[in-house]
Amino acid sequence: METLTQLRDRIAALFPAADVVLATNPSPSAQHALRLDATHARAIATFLRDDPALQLDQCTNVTGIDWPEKEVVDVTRTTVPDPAGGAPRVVEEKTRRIEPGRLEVVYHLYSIALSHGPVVLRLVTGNRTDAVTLPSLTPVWRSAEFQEREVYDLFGIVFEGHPDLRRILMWDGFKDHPMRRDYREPDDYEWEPTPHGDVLAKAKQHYPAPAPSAPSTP
Amino acid sequence: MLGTGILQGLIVTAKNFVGSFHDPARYTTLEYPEVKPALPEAYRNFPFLVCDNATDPMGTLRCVACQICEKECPPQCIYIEKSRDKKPDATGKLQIYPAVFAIDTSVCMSCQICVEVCPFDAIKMDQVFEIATTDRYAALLLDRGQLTKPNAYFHTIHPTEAAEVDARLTADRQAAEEKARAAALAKAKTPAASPAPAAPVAKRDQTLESAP
Amino acid sequence: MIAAALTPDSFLERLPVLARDTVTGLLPESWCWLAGSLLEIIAILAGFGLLFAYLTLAERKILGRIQNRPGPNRTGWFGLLQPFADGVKALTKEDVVPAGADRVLHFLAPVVLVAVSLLGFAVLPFGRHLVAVELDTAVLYFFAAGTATELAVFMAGWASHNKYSLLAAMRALAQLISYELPLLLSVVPVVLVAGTLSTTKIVAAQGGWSLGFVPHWHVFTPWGAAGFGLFMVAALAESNRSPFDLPEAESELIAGHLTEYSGFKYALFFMAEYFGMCALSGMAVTLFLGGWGAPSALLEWIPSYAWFTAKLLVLLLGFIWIRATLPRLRLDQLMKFAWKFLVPLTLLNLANAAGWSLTAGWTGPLQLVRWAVALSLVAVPFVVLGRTLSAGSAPRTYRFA
Amino acid sequence: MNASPFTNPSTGAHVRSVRSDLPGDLMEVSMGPHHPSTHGVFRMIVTLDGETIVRLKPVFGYLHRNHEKLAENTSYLGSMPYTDRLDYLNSMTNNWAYARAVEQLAGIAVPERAEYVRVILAELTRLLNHTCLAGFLMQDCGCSGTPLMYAFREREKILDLFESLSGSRMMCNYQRFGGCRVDPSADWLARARQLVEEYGPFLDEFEALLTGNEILLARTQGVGRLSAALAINAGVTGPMLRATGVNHDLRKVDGYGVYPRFQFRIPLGEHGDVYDRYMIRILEMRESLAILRQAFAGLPAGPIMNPAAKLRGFRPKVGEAYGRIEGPKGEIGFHLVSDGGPNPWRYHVRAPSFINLTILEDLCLGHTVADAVIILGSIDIVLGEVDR
Repeated sequence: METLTQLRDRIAALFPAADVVLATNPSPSAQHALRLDATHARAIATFLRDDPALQLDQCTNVTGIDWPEKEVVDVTRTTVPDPAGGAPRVVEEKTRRIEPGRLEVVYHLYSIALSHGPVVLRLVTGNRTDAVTLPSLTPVWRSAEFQEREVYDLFGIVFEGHPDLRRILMWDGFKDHPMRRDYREPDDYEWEPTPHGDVLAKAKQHYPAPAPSAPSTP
Repeated sequence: MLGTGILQGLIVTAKNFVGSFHDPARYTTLEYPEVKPALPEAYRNFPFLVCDNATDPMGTLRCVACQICEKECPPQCIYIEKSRDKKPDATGKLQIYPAVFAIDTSVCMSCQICVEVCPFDAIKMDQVFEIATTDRYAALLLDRGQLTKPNAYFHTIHPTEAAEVDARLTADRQAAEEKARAAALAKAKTPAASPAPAAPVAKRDQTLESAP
Repeated sequence: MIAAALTPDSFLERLPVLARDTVTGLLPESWCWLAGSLLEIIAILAGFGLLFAYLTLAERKILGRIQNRPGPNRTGWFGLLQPFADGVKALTKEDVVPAGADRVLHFLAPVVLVAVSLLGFAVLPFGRHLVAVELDTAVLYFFAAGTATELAVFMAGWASHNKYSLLAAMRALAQLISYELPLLLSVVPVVLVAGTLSTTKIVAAQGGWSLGFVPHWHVFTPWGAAGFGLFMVAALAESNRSPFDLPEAESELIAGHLTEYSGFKYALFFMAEYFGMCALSGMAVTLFLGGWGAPSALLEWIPSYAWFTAKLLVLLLGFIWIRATLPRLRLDQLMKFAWKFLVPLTLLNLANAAGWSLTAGWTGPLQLVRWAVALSLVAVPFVVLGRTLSAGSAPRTYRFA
Repeated sequence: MNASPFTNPSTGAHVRSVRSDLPGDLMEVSMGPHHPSTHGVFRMIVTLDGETIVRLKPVFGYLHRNHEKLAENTSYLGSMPYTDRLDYLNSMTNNWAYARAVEQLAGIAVPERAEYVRVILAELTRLLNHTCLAGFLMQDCGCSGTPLMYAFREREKILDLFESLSGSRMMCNYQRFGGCRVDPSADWLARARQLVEEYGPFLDEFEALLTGNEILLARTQGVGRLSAALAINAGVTGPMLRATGVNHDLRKVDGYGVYPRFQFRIPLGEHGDVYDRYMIRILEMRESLAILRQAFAGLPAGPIMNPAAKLRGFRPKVGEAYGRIEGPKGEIGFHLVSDGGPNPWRYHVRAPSFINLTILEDLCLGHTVADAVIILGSIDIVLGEVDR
């Protein structure tokens, strides 16, 4: 199989308008990824599936990742020559910027026909609140059907073009998306005398103290 | 075909019917409360705390309340409070001990990770499995007193592991003594009085305050 | 004493009749018939009630042993009190009737089922002198009474107001009606050969031995053996037993028409199933296995009802054994099996029996021809129909990579 | 007027999960979550025309405990016992898949002896799972427990082995990053070897009981056919995929662990029906026995754990990894994203049971209720893994 860089170049040549970025993976697994833009994702996915040199016919794994808003400190070092003629000074300039929150979907593609893989695709939403729509790849790989439903259920990413986008693991009336990092579970625990103080406190708060056994005077 | 497959199946069931009367490989049932299965040595159920001396369990606890197991416990079923004072451990060194050590066995999933991460061989897996109670709240929350069992008991349930642990601990102790002796020799000029180990204070077992 | 016991009509043989006569003898003449009938009814109810109780235990024990486990063994010695414990449990359980159920039909269904399944016992000759009702058209009566069980099963399924029960009711109707036909058709050759519809006369027709040890039972003729097999298969289906237990298919329909029944009503269904099984097995014994007849003249000193019971138990054991082994058929396969396999075979068997009775006079080498023709009339259609029925399904060989 | 029990108290809307207003003769039945053959708390909303299925929607999540969220709040090691509880029949392979993903993420080498032991345990697990499945499938076909009991009798023997090695029958928690927790003793290996020798005769007997049974052939052949193209596209893996004739076994394709050293064959089906799925598993068990014999013969001496692997304070570097192995039910994979912390930033399980269910409706359409039950049985699901 060609390298991911070659693949990226080939896709860029075929889809000039598409924005395909190589996302490197620093871990020893070296499973690098291609980040696609939402508008061309399905066309590129179809190409990956049907291209005779790739034949990525199996989309094994689909999952979401939540990247909440994060403060990043960028350190820029500039060397300032000392006007007095001494050694140049190194000025460290720290800029704080807010990395915007986003949701990401990861697809792991393999080829059964040619026994190679994985090719990892990533799609990123605009933010975590209102721009959470991504194209569904279920029309390309049927295996994404339940997995995209799961990502929708747990992360709240809306897949456009999915044939049956409903909650799958949580019940229909459930409101939140529990796999988001900022999800807080409701404190309606069944009361149990665990030694863990905060659970206990929560439970006490939720279940008021039992009414006194003596009848209260009016 | 034509019923031969069915006949073959009937022969197999007949063979098993007869076999169940004479072949122990076929009839494997144990009549449980009367006949108990022999537990393999590796069998694990719920954790217990090891103490070195059965007569003074609280005074000879190996646990030093380092809280590693509490942190590593996947379902977070261990609850430890450190003591304010110190007591000598098996090597005679003054150590903190757990003032409160509770395991919620209704949460514990018997994974043995607490045993693996414990650097002091203080917590081990028990083999008692008949632990049903009628009170699923308080009775399943085991406190320090209920959890502590002597090293001799550990030897009866996991003999191999216990022997290894004892050997290791003895080696450690000897190494510590060697070191202390070496240190004492180095400081030969000043005859150091050996630190008298404080007498183990018998502590009243602090049971957890159970919520209403 | 021994000599007396060896005669066919010994004291032991007449013991049940004598016991009845002793009791009725105490009463005025005009009450005798009524009291005698009541006694017979009580005897049948008690006998088969006890048989039902211990059959459930035997089934669980045998299934257990076949599956390499002990079966119930905690209640009483070897679990012998288990049926009574079950009875107490069934009686003390809450009787749940679903909100949308037809309460009257829901109540009636098990009652009707048990009542109807008991009717058949009236005409079974349990021994030389033991038949409750001596009917000239006993065989006809037996199957007519048995047919009513379908109605009860459908009532149960319909009245429960449960979709699984409804599916089961539809399955039960289709299955029971389809299997009535082969069941009846497999009996017709016996009636044809014996020339009577009376069960006692059919048993009498099977009396006697060739060479002193080969009894003249119908099962030892080619058409009789085939008829017996066909009858038993149809009986399995009629009594909703595995592999034809589609109406109460546990893995598909939860409990089918029994889904919404609990407590003693549920026990009644069970009782009816076992009564039906016993009645059909008793009929098979009567029609094909020589009824209460002993297999050899030397064994005649054992009372006839003991022989009947022994034969009955062997057949019931067969039911249990089959249940322990076989998977269940699907509804369309069940239908196909009835209409494309059993019905043609029973019809051919009828012709076979007719030919057999026409050639009764053949002797010497002709006897061999008679046997050969009759046997081939059984074997050839079995193979041909069996092959067409199972066309397309065969064990496969697999390739490896 | 009193509120009907079918009315939602907060909204007043009529609560119904199963429709009763279907046109014509159609009937909607909710099979499960309380149904004897749904292998747990699985539910199928089935629309029936008579007994023929015209629509089937699987509903699950009744056993959902957000395993992935738990893992994100636990250390890498702490998730290991949770993986036991995914597919609770196959804890050893779940452990291995997770360990493999972490080993890829952190670049941990595994000693050779540990690799062999892992193969031995994985193949024993495969035997265990396929034996159970055969028993369950026969139970779904309407056998009165007999094949299931035989299957469980043998399964118990494997579980006894697991118990005496790992301390627990089903929740083994045995594999570690960079090896295995305990070194199997010579005595244990001898017992395992004896079990392998006795397993062949058991399989012979099990096959004699049912494989040639006419009723079973009629019930399973031609039922629930799956085409190879759909199987690949729908991500179906494991014996389900191989029953359609696709030669895809990760033990060969990825060649992970020490599998390339063993000689074994991959049985392939042709029709992709229930019978093929059943038989492929039976044949796979025989191949597993061959692997086990070779593994016992080639088991090297040496350490069982990589001494460099850390048990406590394990913090892999930033990055991510997808590790997969061929579990008994199909490809079991773990996708891990590390932000450098002690807990995984993202931990995802690629559950074979879950994804194999995608094509359940396609398999069941046009068949009857009785077939749906055995089709579901032949997919081989464990709800602990489906719902996670």
